[in-house]
Amino acid sequence: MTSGQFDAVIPIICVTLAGLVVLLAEAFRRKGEHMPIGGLAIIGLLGAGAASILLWDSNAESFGAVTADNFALFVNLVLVGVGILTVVFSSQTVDRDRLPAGEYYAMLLFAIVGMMLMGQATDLLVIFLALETMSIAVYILTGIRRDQQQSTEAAFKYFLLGAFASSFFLYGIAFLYGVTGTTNIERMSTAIAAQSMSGNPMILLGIGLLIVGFAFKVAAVPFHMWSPDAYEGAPTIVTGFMSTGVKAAAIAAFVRVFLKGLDPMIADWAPVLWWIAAATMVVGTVVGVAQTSLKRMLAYSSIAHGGYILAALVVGTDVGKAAILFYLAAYALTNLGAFGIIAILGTRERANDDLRDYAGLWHTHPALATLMTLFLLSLGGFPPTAGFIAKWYVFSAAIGSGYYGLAIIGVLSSVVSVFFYLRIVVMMYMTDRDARPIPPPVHPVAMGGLVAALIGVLYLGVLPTRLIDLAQQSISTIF
Amino acid sequence: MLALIPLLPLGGFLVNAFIGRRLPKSVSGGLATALMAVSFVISVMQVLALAAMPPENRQINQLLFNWIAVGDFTLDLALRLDALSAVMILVVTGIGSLIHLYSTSYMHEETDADFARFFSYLNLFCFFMLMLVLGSNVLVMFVGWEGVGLCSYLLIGFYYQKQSAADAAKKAFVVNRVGDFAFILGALLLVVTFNSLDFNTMALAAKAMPVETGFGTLSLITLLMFIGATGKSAQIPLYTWLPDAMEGPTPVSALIHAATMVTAGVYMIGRNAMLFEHAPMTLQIVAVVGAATALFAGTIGLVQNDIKRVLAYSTVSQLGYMFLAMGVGAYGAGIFHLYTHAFFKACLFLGSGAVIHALHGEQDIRKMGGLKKHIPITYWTFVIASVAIAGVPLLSGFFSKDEILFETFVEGHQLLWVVGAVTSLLTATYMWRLVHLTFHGEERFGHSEAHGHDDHHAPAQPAIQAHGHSGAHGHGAPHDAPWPMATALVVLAVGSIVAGYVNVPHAVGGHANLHEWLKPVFNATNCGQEVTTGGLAGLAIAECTPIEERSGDHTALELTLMGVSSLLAFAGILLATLLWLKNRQIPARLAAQYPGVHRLLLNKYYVDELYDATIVQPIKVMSTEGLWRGFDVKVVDGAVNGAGYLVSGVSVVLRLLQNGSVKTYAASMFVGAVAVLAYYLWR
Amino acid sequence: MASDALLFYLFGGVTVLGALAVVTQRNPVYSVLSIIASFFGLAGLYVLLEAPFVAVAQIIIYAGAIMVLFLFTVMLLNATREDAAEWDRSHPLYRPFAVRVGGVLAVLLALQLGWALSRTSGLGVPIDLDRPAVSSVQELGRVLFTDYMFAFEVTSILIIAAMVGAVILARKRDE
Amino acid sequence: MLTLAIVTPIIGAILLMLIPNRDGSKDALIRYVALGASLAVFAITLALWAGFDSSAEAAAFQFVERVPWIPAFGIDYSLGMDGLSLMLLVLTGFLTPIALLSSWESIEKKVKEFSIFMLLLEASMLGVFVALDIFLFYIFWDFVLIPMYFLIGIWGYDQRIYAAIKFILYTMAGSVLMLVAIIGLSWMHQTMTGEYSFDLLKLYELQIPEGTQYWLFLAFTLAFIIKVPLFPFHTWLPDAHVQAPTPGSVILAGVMLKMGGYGLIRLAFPLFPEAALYFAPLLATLSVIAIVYGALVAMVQPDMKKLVAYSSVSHMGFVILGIAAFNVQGVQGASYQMLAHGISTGALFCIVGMLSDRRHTRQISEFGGLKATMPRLTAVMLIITLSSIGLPGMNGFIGEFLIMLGAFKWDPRFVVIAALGVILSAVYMLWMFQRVFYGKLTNDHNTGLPDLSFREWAIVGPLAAAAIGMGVVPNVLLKPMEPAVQRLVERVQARQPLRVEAVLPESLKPKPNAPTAEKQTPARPQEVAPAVRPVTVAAETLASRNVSGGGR
Amino acid sequence: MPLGHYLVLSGLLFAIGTAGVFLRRNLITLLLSVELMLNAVNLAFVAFGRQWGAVDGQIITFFVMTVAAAEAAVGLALVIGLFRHRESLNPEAFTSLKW
Repeated sequence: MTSGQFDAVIPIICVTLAGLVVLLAEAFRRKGEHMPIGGLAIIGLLGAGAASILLWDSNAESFGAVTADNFALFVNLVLVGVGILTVVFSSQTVDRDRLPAGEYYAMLLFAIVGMMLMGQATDLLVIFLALETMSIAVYILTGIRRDQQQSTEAAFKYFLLGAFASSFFLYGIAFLYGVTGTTNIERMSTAIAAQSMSGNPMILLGIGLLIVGFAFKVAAVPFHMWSPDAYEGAPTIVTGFMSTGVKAAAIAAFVRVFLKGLDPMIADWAPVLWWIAAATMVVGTVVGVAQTSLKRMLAYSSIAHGGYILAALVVGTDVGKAAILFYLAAYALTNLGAFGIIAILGTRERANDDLRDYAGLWHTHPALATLMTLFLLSLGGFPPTAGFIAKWYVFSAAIGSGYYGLAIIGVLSSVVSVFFYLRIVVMMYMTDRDARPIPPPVHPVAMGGLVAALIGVLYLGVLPTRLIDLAQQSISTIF
Repeated sequence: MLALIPLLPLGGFLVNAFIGRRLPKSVSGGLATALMAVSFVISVMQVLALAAMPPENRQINQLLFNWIAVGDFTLDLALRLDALSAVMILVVTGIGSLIHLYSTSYMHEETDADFARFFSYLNLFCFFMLMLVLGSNVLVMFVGWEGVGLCSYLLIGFYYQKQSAADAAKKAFVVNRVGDFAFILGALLLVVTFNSLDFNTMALAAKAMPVETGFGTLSLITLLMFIGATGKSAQIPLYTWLPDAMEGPTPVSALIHAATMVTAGVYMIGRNAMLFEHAPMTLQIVAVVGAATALFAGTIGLVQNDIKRVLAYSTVSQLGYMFLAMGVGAYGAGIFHLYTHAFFKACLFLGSGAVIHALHGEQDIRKMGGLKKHIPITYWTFVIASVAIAGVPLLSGFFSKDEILFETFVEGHQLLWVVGAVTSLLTATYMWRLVHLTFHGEERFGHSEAHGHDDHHAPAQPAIQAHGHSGAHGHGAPHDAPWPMATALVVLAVGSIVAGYVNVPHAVGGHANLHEWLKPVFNATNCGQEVTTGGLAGLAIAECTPIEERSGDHTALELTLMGVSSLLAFAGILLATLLWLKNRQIPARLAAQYPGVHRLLLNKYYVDELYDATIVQPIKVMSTEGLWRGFDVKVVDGAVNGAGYLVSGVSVVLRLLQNGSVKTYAASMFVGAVAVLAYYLWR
Repeated sequence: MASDALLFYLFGGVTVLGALAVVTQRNPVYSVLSIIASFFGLAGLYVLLEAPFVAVAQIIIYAGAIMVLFLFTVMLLNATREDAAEWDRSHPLYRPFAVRVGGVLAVLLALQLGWALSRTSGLGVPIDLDRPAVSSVQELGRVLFTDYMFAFEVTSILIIAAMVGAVILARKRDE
Repeated sequence: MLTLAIVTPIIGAILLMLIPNRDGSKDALIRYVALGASLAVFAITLALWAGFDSSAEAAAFQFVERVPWIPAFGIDYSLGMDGLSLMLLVLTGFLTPIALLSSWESIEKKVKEFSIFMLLLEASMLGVFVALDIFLFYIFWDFVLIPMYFLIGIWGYDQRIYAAIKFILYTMAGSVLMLVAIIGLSWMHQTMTGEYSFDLLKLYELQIPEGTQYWLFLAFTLAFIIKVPLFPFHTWLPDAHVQAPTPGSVILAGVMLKMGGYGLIRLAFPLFPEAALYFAPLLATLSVIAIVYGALVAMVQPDMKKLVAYSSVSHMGFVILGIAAFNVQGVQGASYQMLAHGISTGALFCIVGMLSDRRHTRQISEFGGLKATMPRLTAVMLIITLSSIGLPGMNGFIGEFLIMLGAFKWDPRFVVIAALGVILSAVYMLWMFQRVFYGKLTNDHNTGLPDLSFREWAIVGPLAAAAIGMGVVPNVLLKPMEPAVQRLVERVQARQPLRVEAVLPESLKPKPNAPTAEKQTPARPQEVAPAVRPVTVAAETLASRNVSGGGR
Repeated sequence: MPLGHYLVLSGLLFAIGTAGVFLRRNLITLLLSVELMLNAVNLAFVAFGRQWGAVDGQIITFFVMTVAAAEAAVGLALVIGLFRHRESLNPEAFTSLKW
């Protein structure tokens, strides 16, 4: 296939095929037979990753609706990483929780297909479809523990609110289509730029409704309320996947739509996003303070992190865009690592995600406690971790464009967030273990994944240059 | 060579401090004493070398090393011997040696470790005192200044297990620090003014400056330095530590709190005479404070019952004298009195030590009496010293005191002269009260109850208590001082007699040798040597009269005044004899008649209590309740924790919004959507 | 033209009334039936907009298939009556609050949309003046399978995911 | 070489990680490895000292290493040191082994982790003092919090968790604003010169508008004065100090607080001279309040550690006062005071730690008359007490005097209040000393307490020796710092009016009839001291660079 | 008919859909409300498509219908799952996840 029409979708095809293969494998699996289904998924993801790397700088386009510019490929790579780590951590949890392995991995892969497509799509309709693909797969993943009411409840809440959000989103697309006559981002941008539209209520309605849709997906305040519940109810590893993959994909599409399609209107949407970003950072951290469930706490933390990313989006400069990409990568590694540990420590019966479950973890699982600490420090933005560089990048973008207010809100809320991250550390290190049963030993594969994530976090923290350069290249090619 | 003088005691300190507790007493004490003696010999040699120089450049300098160099400020650790410091080092090493000698015997009942500790402190003290007097600049002096304060602290607190001793030690240090506060400020102002702290440099620079008519820089500097001096030399208002300092072993009282350290303030003024000379207003203050202290302490001394406290107040009073002298510009007289005072006061203290020693720790003079026949050496030396301090003619005290009074009068401070004269009378009275009550009259010390029953004073020193009952020091008749103590006493008594003859005034046919000797030092203050032009400079010359040139014109007046003061001395002694030897009911009756006055005097005018009530307690309460528990915990931490609580509170409230109902969540979304749209529509 | 307006209001009325019935009925069966009625109204409007194929699809797919799925579920769960209101009055945020707020918000939203539209120029012009309608099924199919081919393929993944998911979720619990 | 200094403890930490020690059987080995690593660092710092060129003509920064790190933003891995850094490096190198030694008996659980954290802490502190890139500086600055947080939180006393969290949040709240300011600064550089840079030396040259300077200065300064800590941002300190284990307190008081002072001298003042001039009176006011306030509160503390903690507030107030004056004497004094305070407060915490190890209490009222049972400890404590109250001839005095001198040249009013600290420090320190060591042995638990062991000698001996040595020959330390301080002061003063005799009332100003010194002060007389030096009348001259190296 | 009319109608439908989310206490009715909202959007799309004289509007409605079908399938499956847990269709019965 030399520069064929399909080039840009190769990564997506890889993952889709993997999903189908996994589904088939499960279908043909005899009862009790062990099958390395996770391995198949990883192969597919690696294929997608390899394809993304090969497509680097090619700027391939397919069907007029999908592009493989560096920006999308960067997001693809992040998603591949997220996917692989999720699969790796699932190795411990799928069997333990007696999940239907084939369907589980297939859903995971389909979700990733949707996510990749969100990053790659250049047409609002495709973005919507991708969003729905991803969402439906994630709804199902959330509710996959049918034996637990919480899981189903979480899935339903997520689903219902997600459906509302989709409606808003779609309505927004409708208005934009009505104004510009196209759903293609590129053409939309040209159309808007051609005729000054900043006073047109229709386009403003469209923008507003799109903001609602995207803000819901990135769990921005006040569209965030589903996320703590969904995160808490979902199987832990799915929570990790949601908080990173979904967010990354939504942000990628957000960036493309707003900074490319609606760039001419930046003066109109930036103030709204400013407030949303600020509120997200503040509310995410503040409410996180009162949480006692680790998953919920990290859900709020995830909300707050979404706020930081939105802050970079508000800025909208090249630095801001690159910062978003860097942040996505750093955050994905860190957060997945943290959720991976929580997932590993859970049992079939309980998620073991209460703060008290972590009392004295250092004494029973020193390695896990150390890993967790480093992930939490990264989330809190301490050097020398990826989290620090990421935050610095975002604030640098904000300050560079004179958004001092956002930067200050951001740094202060990150101080507050440190409080609850440290509560976990306090529990792990400074509290004696009570009489709870000691969690099971760690699956070596999962452990390998954790260590890999940690190495990533530290690598990005100490030597971030390569990724920063990559991020800058990514945004420079398209915008 | 010069450096050896302080360094020898320092060596003694190091040896005793590090390995002293493993050495027998004879070695540790002997070493300390020997080093002091050697130091004395070297001092004598150095002074002789100094004397051999022409009077104008009588200075021996020794630069040890550059101490602090920062920017354009630089300071050497350097020593300087000139006429003034020569007097001082002789006093310090000479009397110091004697007191070391005395102590080898006096402290003999201590354990080896404590004995060595005592001598290490004593040596360290001598080191610092010598640094103080030899320092060539203000800061080196200040090192010694603080160092002696430290040693004073250590030595007062020598019996650390005794609460009163520990308290007294701390009080001494802290009160001194109050003075240091001013001293440091003065030093800083000096640096800013002269960009140097070297005494020579400052003297030269000051010479070129006019005498201040108002209250100028120099006045401020000198006033600050004088406040420093009031701390060290126990003047009003900072004198309260000195009587308490008597908690230390008696030789310490003799050395530090009589002969040397407390005179540092006087020395310091003498050292900086050229500055004070240009600040007449400060001098005025110095004189008044000195006179007031002299009188004030004298009145208190009159009623005290602790033998050492009487001497302590006497010291305060005599120091007041010295300051009076400095204040009226009679620097030579002040130094002269410092020098004679060192002899007789040391002798008195050592004598009192011998008495206490003899009585196994008894210090209350009401429980003494009739000791004359038991301890004759002590008695006679004590009497000689008392005569000397009373100002009986032909003894050392007479010459020095008299000169002060004379100079005061001549300088036109007649009122101060009256005060001085009254004090002189008081001095004679209370000293002889002490002599009578201690040595004369009936024996009031019970052999079986030799130890203190006094309510006011803490029980006798534990070390003496512990060892005093055993061996040779059993309950027997009081026995006289052993030879080392006796030697010291005798030497000092002789000194009390003859010391005054180095400075017999011209009026009585002497040559005022000490004045001649000191002249180059204080003459440096003479104005007009530098020919300056300009109105201000001319004025300076006019106002600046060389002090030392004055005497001779007033021979008659001087003789008259001498007569008056001699009379007063005799009157005082007589009065004391009447009241406390012949007719002891009178003081008791007086006390009964004026209970208020008596109580006031007995309680030292309640100054300690006043300080406690107005300064110490308010600060404590304010710090505890106001600053710590109030501001720190409530306000600052309250704000910090409050911010924390605010965040958690908001957190809890916001958290409640998350009530689990999907409808609420939807509502939140719609609120957001409506708000976003509203922003666009109503923008 | 007048008949157009008449028809528009007729179909519009049916649609809106049907929709209102959906949200006011307590019995889910009635709600489903009302929404089907509303869809018929919509189908009529699509016809008015010269999109007959969409109108047909609306009837067949929406009213015919999806709503039957709903109806089936209602029957399956045998939950024809809505639960009585059991608000937890102990909760500080007294539940009906959300309902009231929601109601107000819905009205606000409608007003906002209406106002926004009222301020947009050019909306009062009849639709069919300048541009001809494209209502041929052939053209529809051509565009769908050329320009929208990729989107069409994406829906296949979407449907697989939904299908498999629905199966997993609705399967009986014991495996 | 500087990298080596930073990396050595990290290597040590990694080595420790590799030693399996689940059951605590290898504790001894671990302690020796940790001590060895820290001693190696000390040796390196001494080697740096030996290789340091302290002449005034030498380059501003020596041992410079510069490797591009994040070139996209002009961030370099850039290290270098001048005399100021050098001294703080040596202090760090000196105190860490001592702190580790002091942990040998007080830390019994999780020795390995403890040692790892200590070494990481050391590495990051060293980094703070040598970073020439402010981004790198901030990284080290922030990282310091983490090991210290664990040290307090895991090995501390009862209230350790509260203290640890308070410590980290308090100090972080300050430093994040600095991060904003740092970024802002680099953007300003980008706007003005077209290139990104976090290079301190380049940023020094930036001409920042005065209004902007104020904000940036405040952001920087807030971070630094919280760390110092300056009144009223000091309340984390008593908690952190009291709850931290002895080695933690030693490092906290000994080195970490100095990071604040260092930051002010190195960053806040030279970067924003005009703002510094504007805010200096405010800083000075706060500092004198801190001096008196810290002392007064220290006076009434029933807990020894808390007392020492508040005394730190007071002493560090002096440091800020010297910095606020920002003339050569003031800054030199402040730097010296930082070193002196590191030594004496470190030693105080060691000794208090020893007492509390023996008695498991730090309440002063529990003690009394300890001199009878532990004379050696008492003697050392006395030396340290004296050094802490600034007895002349000891380390504390030099710093305080120079600070007061510097400040006096600037504005005597502050000094008058600051000098009260001289009185008060004697009050609280001696009071504590008296209540703990003097008097009768009243508490039975105190009888038979062992005196200093050999190991404890190894801890306090060097500290006491340093305390005295620094007082006797301060020039050894002052001299290397001089050119560095000189440069910084010139940098600031070049942009400011002379800060001399600014407020001296007219009547107190010396009459100018003394010959004003030539700018070129003649070489100082070497042997004969009294040879009259020209009297410079109260002029802190800018050009007074030829300060005579007093070497002979 | 002017485009505005269709859009107003669509807006009305959309608002009714949102109101339904709040008014009813039945999971299935909630899903129906979502369907209403999607149909409102469809109406807008078709109207806009008519306005532009292009087929895009109509085609998009097909996709929306597909999505609606998929959502309905998943939603109803979830409703069944929920019902199995609590034997209730009242959304207020499912608040085990909160705060």
